[in-house]
Amino acid sequence: MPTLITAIIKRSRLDPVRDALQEVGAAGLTVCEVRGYGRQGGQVETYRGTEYRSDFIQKLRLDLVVADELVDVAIAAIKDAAATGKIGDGKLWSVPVDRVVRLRTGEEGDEAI
Amino acid sequence: MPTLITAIIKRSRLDPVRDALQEVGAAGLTVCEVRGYGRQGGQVETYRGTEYRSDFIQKLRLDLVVADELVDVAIAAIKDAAATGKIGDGKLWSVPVDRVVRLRTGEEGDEAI
Amino acid sequence: MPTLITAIIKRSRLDPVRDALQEVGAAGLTVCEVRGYGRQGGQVETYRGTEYRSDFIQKLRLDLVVADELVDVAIAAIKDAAATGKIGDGKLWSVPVDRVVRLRTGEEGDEAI
Amino acid sequence: MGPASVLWIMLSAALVLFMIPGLAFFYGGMDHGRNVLNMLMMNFFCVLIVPILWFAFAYSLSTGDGSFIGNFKHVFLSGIDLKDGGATIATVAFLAMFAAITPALISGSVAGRMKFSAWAVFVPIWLIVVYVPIFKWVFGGWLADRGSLDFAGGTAIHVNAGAAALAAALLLGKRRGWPERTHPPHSMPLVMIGTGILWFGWFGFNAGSALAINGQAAQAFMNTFLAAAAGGLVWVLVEWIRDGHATNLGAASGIVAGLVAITPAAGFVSGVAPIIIGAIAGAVCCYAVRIKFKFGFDDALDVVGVHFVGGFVGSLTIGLFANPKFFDGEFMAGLFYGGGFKLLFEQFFANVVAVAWSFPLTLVILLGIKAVIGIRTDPQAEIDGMDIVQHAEEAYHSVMQ
Amino acid sequence: MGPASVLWIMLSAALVLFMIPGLAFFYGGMDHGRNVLNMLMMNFFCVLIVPILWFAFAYSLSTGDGSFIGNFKHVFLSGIDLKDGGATIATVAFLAMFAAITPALISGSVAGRMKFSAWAVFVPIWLIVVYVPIFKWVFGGWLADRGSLDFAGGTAIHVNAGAAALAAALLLGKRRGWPERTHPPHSMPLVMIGTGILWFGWFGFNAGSALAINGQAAQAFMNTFLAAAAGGLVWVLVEWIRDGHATNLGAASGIVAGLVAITPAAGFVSGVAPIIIGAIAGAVCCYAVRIKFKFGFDDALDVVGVHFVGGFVGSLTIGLFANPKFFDGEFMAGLFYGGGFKLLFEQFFANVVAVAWSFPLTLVILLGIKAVIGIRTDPQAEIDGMDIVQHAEEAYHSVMQ
Amino acid sequence: MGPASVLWIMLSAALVLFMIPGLAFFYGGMDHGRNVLNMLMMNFFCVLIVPILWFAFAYSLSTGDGSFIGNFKHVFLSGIDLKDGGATIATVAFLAMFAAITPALISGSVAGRMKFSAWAVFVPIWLIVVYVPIFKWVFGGWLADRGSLDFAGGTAIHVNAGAAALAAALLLGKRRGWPERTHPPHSMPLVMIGTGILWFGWFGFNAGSALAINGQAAQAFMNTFLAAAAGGLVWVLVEWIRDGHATNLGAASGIVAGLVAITPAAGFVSGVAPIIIGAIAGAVCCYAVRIKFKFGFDDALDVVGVHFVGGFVGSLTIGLFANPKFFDGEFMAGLFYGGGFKLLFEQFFANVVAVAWSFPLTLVILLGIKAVIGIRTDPQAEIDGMDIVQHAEEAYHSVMQ
Ligand SMILES: Nc1ncnc2c1ncn2[C@@H]1O[C@H](COP(=O)(O)OP(=O)(O)O)[C@@H](O)[C@H]1O
Ligand SMILES: Nc1ncnc2c1ncn2[C@@H]1O[C@H](COP(=O)(O)OP(=O)(O)O)[C@@H](O)[C@H]1O
Ligand SMILES: Nc1ncnc2c1ncn2[C@@H]1O[C@H](COP(=O)(O)OP(=O)(O)O)[C@@H](O)[C@H]1O
Repeated sequence: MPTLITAIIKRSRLDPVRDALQEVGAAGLTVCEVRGYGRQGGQVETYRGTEYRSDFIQKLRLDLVVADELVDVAIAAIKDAAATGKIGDGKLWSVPVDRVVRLRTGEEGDEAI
Repeated sequence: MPTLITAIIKRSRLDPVRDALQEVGAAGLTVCEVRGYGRQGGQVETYRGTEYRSDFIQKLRLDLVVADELVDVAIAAIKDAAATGKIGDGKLWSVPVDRVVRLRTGEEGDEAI
Repeated sequence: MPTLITAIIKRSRLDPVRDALQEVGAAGLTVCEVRGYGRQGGQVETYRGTEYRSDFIQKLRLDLVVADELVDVAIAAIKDAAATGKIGDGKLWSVPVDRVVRLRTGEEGDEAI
Repeated sequence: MGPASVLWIMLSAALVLFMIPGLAFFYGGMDHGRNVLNMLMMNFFCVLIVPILWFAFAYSLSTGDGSFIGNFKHVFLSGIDLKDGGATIATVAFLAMFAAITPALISGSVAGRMKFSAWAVFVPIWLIVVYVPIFKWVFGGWLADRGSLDFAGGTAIHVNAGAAALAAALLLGKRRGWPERTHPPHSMPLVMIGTGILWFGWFGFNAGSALAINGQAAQAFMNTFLAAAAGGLVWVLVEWIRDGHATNLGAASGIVAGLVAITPAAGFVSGVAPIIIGAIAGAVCCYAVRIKFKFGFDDALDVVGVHFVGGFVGSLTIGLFANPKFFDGEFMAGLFYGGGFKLLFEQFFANVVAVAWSFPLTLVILLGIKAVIGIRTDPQAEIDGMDIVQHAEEAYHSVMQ
Repeated sequence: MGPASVLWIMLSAALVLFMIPGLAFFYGGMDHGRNVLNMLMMNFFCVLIVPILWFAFAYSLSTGDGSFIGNFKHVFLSGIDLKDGGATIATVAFLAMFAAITPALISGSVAGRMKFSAWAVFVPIWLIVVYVPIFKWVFGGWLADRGSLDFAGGTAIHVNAGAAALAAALLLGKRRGWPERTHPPHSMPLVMIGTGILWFGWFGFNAGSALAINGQAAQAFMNTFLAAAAGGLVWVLVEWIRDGHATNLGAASGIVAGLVAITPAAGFVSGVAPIIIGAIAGAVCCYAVRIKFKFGFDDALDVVGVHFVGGFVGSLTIGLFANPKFFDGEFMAGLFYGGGFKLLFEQFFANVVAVAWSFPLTLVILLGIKAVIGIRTDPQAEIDGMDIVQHAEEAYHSVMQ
Repeated sequence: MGPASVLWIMLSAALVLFMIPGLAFFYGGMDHGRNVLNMLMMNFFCVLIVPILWFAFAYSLSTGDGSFIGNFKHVFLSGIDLKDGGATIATVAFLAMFAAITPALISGSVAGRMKFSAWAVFVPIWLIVVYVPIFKWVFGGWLADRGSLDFAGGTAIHVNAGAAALAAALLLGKRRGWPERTHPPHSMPLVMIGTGILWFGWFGFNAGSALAINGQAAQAFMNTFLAAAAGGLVWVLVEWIRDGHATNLGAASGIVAGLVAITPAAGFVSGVAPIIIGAIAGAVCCYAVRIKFKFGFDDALDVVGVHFVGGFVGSLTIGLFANPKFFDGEFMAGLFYGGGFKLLFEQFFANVVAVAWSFPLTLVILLGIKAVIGIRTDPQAEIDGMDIVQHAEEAYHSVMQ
């Protein structure tokens, strides 16, 4: 059964993560600009001399559906490429998927990924 | 059990897909601007005479929770309305959902959709 | 097993919801600007004297992974904080999650949340 | 001509040049975010090609003794020197800006579907075939001789460009999804930046058309100011009463409508007339922008509703308000100043002539271009965006890129 | 008056007009993305309604022999002709721009919560009741007769508008969530576009106030330039030392603070004085923008901290630096130029008078409007955005629309 | 000097000031969305610090009898009064704007990686060490005495700044990811706003350099207009033919290239020459912006490709087209006007001298700053964005904030 992997990563890690995924054969993915709230805390900005904390930090969200056998390697690849070791590197979670369809052809399942 | 259908579609297919979904009775949905990476490859742009490939193509992400009995028709409706037959039409996947809540009323399950 | 809660809320309810979640101990979350289509209908705008309906209303999408024991309180907290009682307050759904990883450390499961 | 007048003409030329980016932002902000660069490019292109043509021969063709067309005496500005302290050179530059902005006005009606190559061919041909003759007739030819008045280009510029815009919109056909789908402005701040620049530059456009610094220039300045304010105010009030909301786009559109309407009249009217002219234009154009829905032509950014209608209305009002006594001028008086209907008729006639020349010839030019290279983009450009398909660039790039 | 002077006044009028969109972008960029159009509209509205009133009777009321108020001799500009080569007409237009921008300044303090209908009623009433008398006193009435100086509107414009802004902020109350939540500028580039236009236009504002092209105009130009630079530089340095960062908004605010402060002094000081004045304004305003947190009034975009404080400080510095010898002028000398404390006192007195007139009357006007139609939007507008609720439009539309 | 000339110089000064925000938007739009404020700040900073220095002593050092350097006679503008009707004061302000924009030009090459503190130190030092001497030599020193010509700053400004930009790019090194990753402009509309302002302001830059209102000013105006149009047109045509697309950035770049190239020549050439000069610049610069890829120096926004190359080319063309007869002027004739190769050589020589002074001294200054406080930001700033790390602010804030 294919699995949906969702990863929240730092803005600057997109290219390495994409390259790493490509290498392990998980080429398709969808990216979205998001803002994250977590231990990292916000970033401090100033506004006319008043400091304030912008609570939500820019992150990227990656969604990719991968075939069952690729899940572990894909997760490992993301982990390696996304980690900088500093707080705020992000989270990853995976969810099993019922159906996957390629809209162009109607193919389903692993074919569709 | 309700199901979450996520579809990545071309920017220009939003109106047809929404209409098709409405026809089959799946009226609520949430849209998000995303960028996709897949077989389609990127689009070629120029910057002061230098061509470069913008790897990520603008797509829309649709999320809709539908009642069990609607899943197949909804997917079929999306498939029909989103497909142009050209590469890059996008993907669709579905995930079973534990709970659905309408925040306004607290209704749960199929009532909440 | 951790659960992924996704909530679509009104733009103005972000701060209350975040505060409510923090109080129940669900501190991490990821936010995304989305547009929603539902019973609320669109908002009416004018363009050179022509009224038109902008079908999709700005909403925020919150994704948070929470440990099993927190799911119910987290959902209750969101429900309380997001509801204004007016149409368009939004939806919430939850999906069980296979794996969660903190990218920085590689921790998995509840540790990673 | 004194140095202050030379300065004024030069400065006015710079102000009119600045209007072209202003127009580009006004239009570009109103257009869809994936077509904005195409819109900007259509406008900027005018100010790249037209100056060269103007210098080469269009200026010469637009001036001189003839009643219908000029001559080739000043091709490449030959025969023009600096002995007059730069007055002629400054005037040539000033007029070049007018020539550049006129085709730019048309771009608003063809937004979102015209091939850029077709536009690039259209502009120079249209300039020579349509603009140059009308300019000559109105500012120093047979229409002027009959007594019709056009201070800064109501007939020669706005009505002319508006008629051409109608022809182009008809020939190009509707955009995909029009009129069912409304395309709201992708960036209203950009529209307002354009509006601010346009108003600022229009002082050069109108007051500069006195071609000297004198009382007429000052009155034209005042008129430009008052008409724009009145146009914006009335448009906003109409909206407020009719729709329940006063909008920014309404204010901007009304300002432009007022400016368009006062353009032909700026150096001929005085007192409360500019306010009346601006107010009429604001009210009329506020309704005229809906005509396109009635008749089903996709004049995307309302060149017809604002420039054609506003220019025509403004031009007619000269027939009512022209006040030669105030200016100590030798032009006919309007109806309200004891001149009878004569001027009103000439105003009407001159504009009809401009339309009768501009509309069919624009059709012919575009049909010719259509036959050779086509005028409409392939449908994919309308879907993916004119910017990426036609210019291989996108207006905005996010952090992901 | 020579043609060059007429030209200079006209040009300055155009520059001041251009400042109004500039101010709109400066404020609009700082405001939240869902309130930006409301901000723009409040500013543009001033330049739609004020010119009409100015033409109709406000100009006439602001000028003439009286010491307290003008008369109705020039209503609808009657009696004004072009025999002076346009000098009077140009001056009327120039002054109209001042009248338009002054209420616009106030809009910054009421951002994000004032009913647009209330604003639309407030502007004309405030213009007549508050602006016109103060203008008359300062520029040709009893305050001027006492010897107080205001070159381009420190007292009549900035202190006046700043006092009104304070009154308005107090009466309207705080925005939802203020001061716990900071609303950072939705578009700093828009703020900087506004800043650039403001600085550019301010040359017309200040140097144009010489109402002629002469040495005083040139020195006012130079002073405007130096004070803005010094204001921006000092604000940025204070930030850098205090907060560890030099910000764009700091540079922009300091430039504006310097410009505000030099406005009353521009034609009276010379040498290093403009730099000192600008520097003082930069430093003082950089701290003054925090007062609102201390006293808990929600002056949203710091009209008080920048215009009131900057204008007051600038006005007082005239009492120190006024240098009649340099200008060969007939005004009192400042303390440092042998004039003693007399001028300093008169400067203080004039500003106190302006505040004593502006602040309570603004309160009264707004209380009146509040009683009749209300002044604050319903809370939903603050949540959903002023733009959509009040104007039925949104500033930006994405590809989805 | 008549009042019209004083007015013209003042107005030109205001126009050149306006170019600095224009340049900031041109560069800032091209930069990444998380570095745009840093870009704006580098430009605005120049116009905060340079005026003060200019006033204090740099003006005095730049003028006077010496052949190599001025003197301290006019420090703090001492000895300058208003007896000449403001002519000198206006000229000092005009020249101050030139001094402010020259270092600003350099900022384009160091985009995205230079410490702002280093920039803040660099600008004043560079101004005194590099700009002031070259300015003196070119406009009233030994290079001018040899007969080389520079009307508005091709050698003194564009070639000078371009050489410094190359030095800075080499010393700073490449940005992270360059050249593998292309950073497309984050906002093309902002680039086009900058372009519009630049072209508008450049009329003051070039025509104002006549330092009087006369035939030469008018011809400089016309040349500025035609060269910009030709530059933009040719760049766009080259792109169209070569790449298959005409782009907005191409049009903007070509306009700027044409403007740069005509700058030194504006008051010396006439007829078709400006079109040829603009066209050459458009074509050459369109290819020159690729040199950096070949030689591997990260001149981020193409200061070398546009300003150095455009300025050099324009400066050389004076040696071909200089036409003293047309201007009734006392300068050498170019090759095509019977002057032989003498002027061409002097033009070449003057530019080589400028490079020989600017390039190594810029290196030395930056090496000094590097040794003391460092010149490159820490890598995190390149990742997280210069705006947040260096200025603690972000350019855009969304609804979430
Ligand atoms: N429980 C969660 N559910 C969803 N997203 C989360 C959760 N916790 C963190 N995130 C996302 O991951 C990002 C990084 O998390 P954070 O706690 O700041 O640091 P770390 O990655 O080191 O744990 C956050 O900005 C947020 O977008
Ligand atoms: N495995 C995947 N997981 C998530 N999204 C995907 C995946 N593969 C493709 N996509 C999304 O679908 C879009 C279209 O996919 P693509 O491979 O380009 O063409 P096609 O739709 O014809 O298969 C991509 O741009 C991306 O957004
Ligand atoms: N079935 C659904 N699937 C996904 N999102 C939905 C669904 N129904 C509604 N939504 C989201 O919730 C928002 C609010 O829903 P709506 O029907 O307008 O009102 P209410 O929240 O009162 O039910 C919508 O704008 C949309 O974003």
